[in-house]
Amino acid sequence: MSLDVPAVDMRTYLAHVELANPVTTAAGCAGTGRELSQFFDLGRLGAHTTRTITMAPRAGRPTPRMTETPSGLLNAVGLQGPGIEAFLGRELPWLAQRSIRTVVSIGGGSVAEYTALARRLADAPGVTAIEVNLACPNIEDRGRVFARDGAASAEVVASVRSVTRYDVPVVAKLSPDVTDVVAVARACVDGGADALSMINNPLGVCIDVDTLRPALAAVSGGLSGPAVRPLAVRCVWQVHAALPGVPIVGVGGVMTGRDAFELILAGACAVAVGTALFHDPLAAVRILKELEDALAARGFQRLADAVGLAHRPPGSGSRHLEESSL
Amino acid sequence: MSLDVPAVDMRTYLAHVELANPVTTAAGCAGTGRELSQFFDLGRLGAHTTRTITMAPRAGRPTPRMTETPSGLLNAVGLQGPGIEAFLGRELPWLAQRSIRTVVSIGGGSVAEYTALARRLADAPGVTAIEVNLACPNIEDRGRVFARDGAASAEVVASVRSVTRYDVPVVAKLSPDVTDVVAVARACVDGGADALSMINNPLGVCIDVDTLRPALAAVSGGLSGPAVRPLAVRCVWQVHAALPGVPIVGVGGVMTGRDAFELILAGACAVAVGTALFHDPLAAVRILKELEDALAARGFQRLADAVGLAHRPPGSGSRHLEESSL
Amino acid sequence: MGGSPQQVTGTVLTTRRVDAYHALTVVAPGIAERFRPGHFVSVSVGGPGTSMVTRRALAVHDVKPDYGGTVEFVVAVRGPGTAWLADRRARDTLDLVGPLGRPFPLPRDPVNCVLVGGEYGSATLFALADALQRRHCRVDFVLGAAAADRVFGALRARRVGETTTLTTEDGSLGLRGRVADVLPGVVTDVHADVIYACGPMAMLREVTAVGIDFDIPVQVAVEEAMACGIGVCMTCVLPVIGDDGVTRMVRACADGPVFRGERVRFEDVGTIPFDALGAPGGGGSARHVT
Amino acid sequence: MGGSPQQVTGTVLTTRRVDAYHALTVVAPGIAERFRPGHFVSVSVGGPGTSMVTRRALAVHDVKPDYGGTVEFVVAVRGPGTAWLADRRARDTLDLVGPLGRPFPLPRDPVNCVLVGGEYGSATLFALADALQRRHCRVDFVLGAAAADRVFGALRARRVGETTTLTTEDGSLGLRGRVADVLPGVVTDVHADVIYACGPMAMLREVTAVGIDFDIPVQVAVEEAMACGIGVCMTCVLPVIGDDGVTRMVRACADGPVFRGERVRFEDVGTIPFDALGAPGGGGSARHVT
Ligand SMILES: Cc1cc2nc3c(=O)[nH]c(=O)nc-3n(C[C@H](O)[C@H](O)[C@H](O)COP(=O)(O)OP(=O)(O)OC[C@H]3O[C@@H](n4cnc5c(N)ncnc54)[C@H](O)[C@@H]3O)c2cc1C
Ligand SMILES: Cc1cc2nc3c(=O)[nH]c(=O)nc-3n(C[C@H](O)[C@H](O)[C@H](O)COP(=O)(O)OP(=O)(O)OC[C@H]3O[C@@H](n4cnc5c(N)ncnc54)[C@H](O)[C@@H]3O)c2cc1C
Ligand SMILES: Cc1cc2nc3c(=O)[nH]c(=O)nc-3n(C[C@H](O)[C@H](O)[C@H](O)COP(=O)(O)O)c2cc1C
Ligand SMILES: Cc1cc2nc3c(=O)[nH]c(=O)nc-3n(C[C@H](O)[C@H](O)[C@H](O)COP(=O)(O)O)c2cc1C
Ligand code: FES
Ligand code: FES
Repeated sequence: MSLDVPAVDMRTYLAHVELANPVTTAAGCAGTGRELSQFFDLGRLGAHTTRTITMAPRAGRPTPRMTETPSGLLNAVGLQGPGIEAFLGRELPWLAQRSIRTVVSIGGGSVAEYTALARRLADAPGVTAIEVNLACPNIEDRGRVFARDGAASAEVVASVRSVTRYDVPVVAKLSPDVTDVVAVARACVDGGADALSMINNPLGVCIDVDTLRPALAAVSGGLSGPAVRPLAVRCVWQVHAALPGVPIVGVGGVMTGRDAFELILAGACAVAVGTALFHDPLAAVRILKELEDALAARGFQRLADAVGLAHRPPGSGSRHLEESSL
Repeated sequence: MSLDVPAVDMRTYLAHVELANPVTTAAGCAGTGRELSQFFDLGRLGAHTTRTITMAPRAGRPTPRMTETPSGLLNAVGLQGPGIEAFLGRELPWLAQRSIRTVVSIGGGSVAEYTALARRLADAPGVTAIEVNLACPNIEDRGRVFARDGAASAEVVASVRSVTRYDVPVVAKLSPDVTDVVAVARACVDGGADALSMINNPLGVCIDVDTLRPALAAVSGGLSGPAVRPLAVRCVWQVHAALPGVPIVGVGGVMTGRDAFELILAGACAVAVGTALFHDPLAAVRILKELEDALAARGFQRLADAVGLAHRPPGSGSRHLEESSL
Repeated sequence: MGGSPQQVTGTVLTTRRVDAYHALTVVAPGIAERFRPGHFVSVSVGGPGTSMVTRRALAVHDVKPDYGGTVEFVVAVRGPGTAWLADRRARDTLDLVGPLGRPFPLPRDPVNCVLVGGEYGSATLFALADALQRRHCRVDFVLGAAAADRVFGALRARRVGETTTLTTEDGSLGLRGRVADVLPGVVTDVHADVIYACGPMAMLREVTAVGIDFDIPVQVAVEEAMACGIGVCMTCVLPVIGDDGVTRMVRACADGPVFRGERVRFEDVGTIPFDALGAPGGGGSARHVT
Repeated sequence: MGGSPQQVTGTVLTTRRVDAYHALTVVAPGIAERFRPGHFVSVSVGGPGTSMVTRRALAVHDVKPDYGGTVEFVVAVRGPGTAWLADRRARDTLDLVGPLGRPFPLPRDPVNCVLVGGEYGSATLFALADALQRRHCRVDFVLGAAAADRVFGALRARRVGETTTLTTEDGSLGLRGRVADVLPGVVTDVHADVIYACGPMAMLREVTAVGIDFDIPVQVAVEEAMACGIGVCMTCVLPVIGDDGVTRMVRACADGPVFRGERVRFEDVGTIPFDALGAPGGGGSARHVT
């Protein structure tokens, strides 16, 4: 930081857990942590979020798993990962030894599976928070994704909350592909979520006009990157307006400090960086610096003062988002 | 067309109405038709879609009404328009005199208003089809957007259908901001929709990090342009898979003939061009030409043979889209 | 209007820095031959693979007959699109649409005209001055900006106009203050019959107020954020009072950018005035009742 | 590996056309000094305001000590990113990350090596040849492509290798056919101890089959669509059999791009083999049961 820029207090809170700063990696976008640590010290971030950990090892989806879209990326990795045992044996200890704040993302096909995962994490050292990836198909509801159903989401969250230590916040990660994201958010909070993370990838399809077939082997995939940022900002805005006391991790298309600032002004108290890491291994630390500079340049002394500020124009009440632009 | 490229039969059908080719303008993106006709003969397109016509004149939303987003545009015009009387008096006759195939988009705040609009159109000459813009807030349901509720959408469609001449197809225009677009599509078809148009703009928000306020006066707006294309292709794919007999107008981020081809391969039999017209007044005719060339280059003799083709890989059954990339 | 607009791929002939601005001259015969003072063009920015989907509106500063017809515009870097334009070099190509909008109406008689420009808004006034002088009008300039390097065209104004008055807010050039501070004096001195103005909205409002005080017409060329520039997107609207006294939200691009100053409801720009045609709650005289 | 990868802004030193390819030499000391044969780099494409969010992976063709260290790569235009790269000129800058991936393992002893390259895949073999020759290995080349202008590096191979055999599918250069058609003859003639190969997947599969026939090791450098190149996105996977006999979906970028050919399940690329670790339905030996 240059001498003429006053330091900004970047601390933030995920419920009662203090993070040194609001920038985290996004689930599934930062590998095991080891890969990025070739480029910078992961401990400089507010937290590292793991890929979504499942009970059994998962081989994921066939390739092609990715295709580029305008200002975006469509992916269908399919939660490839080592399973909880290998995660606890090899990945978490590596992070814990380095005192890297770690948000563990979990995913399952049933309430029982999520709960079992949370139980396995309960006595593992080094778990800063649990993020419940609700974008998983519920095998007990014909594969309907939990995140699309407030009640199912709430059930998962409540169960995970009940087996998790009181000092480990449970973060519910929501999808934008719903009719009413506020209703799902409210259900999760009522179910015991200490914080919310949004957005997971909206579902997209690309067709390869040369092969005349879908570009991804899985046909559909999750859209990420700058293309989805307006959707992420909208979800954060709506949920913060409805539930102003709930901490929100803003995720979606953050490539620069300005983008992170946008989510913060909309109501996020932390920001996760996903696709940007693919383009720029140093993205997360760069974004942190840019965000700090942007805050300082506008006279903010504390990040906390900027959270949700766009809702409160000087001299007027909070504005409510209408459902349509009509 | 160059001599060595064989002509492709570009005719397509919106239900029983034949269009000379599949390229139309998207609702609200082509003004009254007069503006674009400074650049090319609108009659060369499959059809021109009007802005959404409302009962009363509408002044729309305050400015700023637009902001650019990565590969997209966020707008909140708010259906500014002259109202049905002025439309019937000044706009439709101009189009009809030039024999421009015209899809009239209508929007209202209640079933009764949609119905009244359709009635006013029933004896107007020059209406090729009626597109029901369901992305309007239902004043009888606390402003909830019709398109977010299958039953409300179906009610509108059924009522419009009942007062519309049998030879004028009713097209239901759907929004992607729903948990289950197939359910809404099915409800509309059951309600009597002859065709579906998708997607209308997903809702987005941008914050201006200098003013610390939303970039749009209306706070939220509709996202359009290439950024949303993967969402449009996904909706078309899902609905075509579920309702293969229903004609679909694909809309969303079509900038080139390849993009149009993508929607057609996913299941659209017509393609509407919106945001591209802002960038390139000649976009629609260019896209038509590029699409025809793309079809010819791949040996297609008829556009109809390409519709939905990506669902049917040679030698295998139709692939079903799963709800999640997990 | 000067005939229907064209979409052309123009080659950049020259680029130069002019104080805080970048001037680009582009070969674009189809546009040059149709140009009338007050017209603007829209430019595609970002090149192949860009994430920028909308064109940028730019006033035409100059039209010359070289190479079949060139247009020059003057760019102030504001965001990514104008930054990209400022990086263009000779021989690059630019995709232009124009001429767009309604040009300035010209008086039939040889009257005294004061041309008021703020920042790069002055750029559009020089072709106008030529046209006025060809009609034997007297032309005086009042140009202003925040600081000296943002006053555009002072030298040319001095060459072309009978008098030129300059203002800067920081006093770094001419008089300290705003154009509207000095305008009444100029209007009085030159016995102005009409004012033409182009610049920021706040300036246009103040200039219009001066015109109203002196009871002389003011023609303003407004600037509103535009997505299409050709009248189809309805994003560039502002409240303007029509001949019938009804306020409508009209398009700056296709119904303007030139308006009679006193018809523009400057105080209400950025709102839908309650009495505008079609305002929520039923504004305007033509509200339809079912 | 050759030390941790760097992100650097490199300046393009020279660009040249080489038959169907574009060769770019970029000043990138941090990368050059860490480079080992088989490494690749990833390049940001499209410039400011681009809509392309992922980097492009490129093999390093050559590393030179000039200007503190340069890397050269050879680009075949495939889509918009490589088209943009082909348009770069001297003095442009490029954002590079590298060196990435696991390099080719080098034999301890002076053995006979056949280096097989398909299309631009040959590019990666020349630094390897140098390293092998420094270890007193014999190097012979087999290079192939669809047509003459797509065979990369034939001249250099002739200069460097003991022998060089060329194939093209249309017969426009060397023997008509594919590299695998001539490879058995070369392996026999030169008493090859090991094969190194880089090129399209189909070629690598055929080359591996030859190696298996002759019971000699094959090191293949694979190509898979990559979003990150650094091992975090999991998009570039292919089924590879581990030392424990278990098939895993491993990352071409971080676990490869170099693999033992016989370990790669070429027939199953693009699928999840039913017996892979974590396959749906419970593949692999390590399936977890609750
Ligand atoms: C009739 C007219 C004439 C103009 N003439 C000139 C000129 O001669 N020289 C000059 O430097 N500028 C001129 N402008 C302003 C210029 O169009 C904007 O500065 C430019 O569009 C900003 O683009 P950007 O990418 O730098 O900024 P961004 O803020 O990133 O632009 C984002 C989007 O908003 C739109 N936008 C933002 N501000 C404006 C604005 N003020 N006017 C129109 N669109 C806007 C852009 O078109 C783009 O779609 C003129 C505007 C109008 C309407
Ligand atoms: C280890 C490795 C080394 C390579 N070395 C070279 C080389 O030396 N010269 C060369 O010309 N090409 C090389 N390639 C292939 C090159 O990366 C692709 O041709 C390029 O990414 C295509 O980008 P595009 O924008 O032209 O095409 P697009 O098809 O538009 O690319 C879209 C997206 O898909 C990815 N992608 C598509 N095809 C490939 C592919 N085959 N490999 C990796 N990513 C892909 C791109 O990264 C991008 O994200 C290499 C690939 C790998 C994995
Ligand atoms: C390749 C890839 C893999 C992802 N894997 C996961 C995952 O395992 N769990 C999860 O909750 N989200 C996952 N996500 C979603 C991201 O965490 C993030 O919510 C989304 O990509 C939007 O942020 P971005 O635009 O910054 O990438 C993944 C995204 C990508 C692109
Ligand atoms: C400025 C603007 C105005 C629009 N107005 C309407 C409208 O009046 N009625 C409607 O059904 N859709 C409207 N739309 C949505 C478009 O018709 C289209 O569904 C959407 O923009 C996606 O297509 P695109 O990406 O090609 O623009 C509008 C879109 C834009 C950008
Ligand atoms: S900018 Fe589109 S209507 Fe004026
Ligand atoms: S390209 Fe991302 S893990 Fe290999």
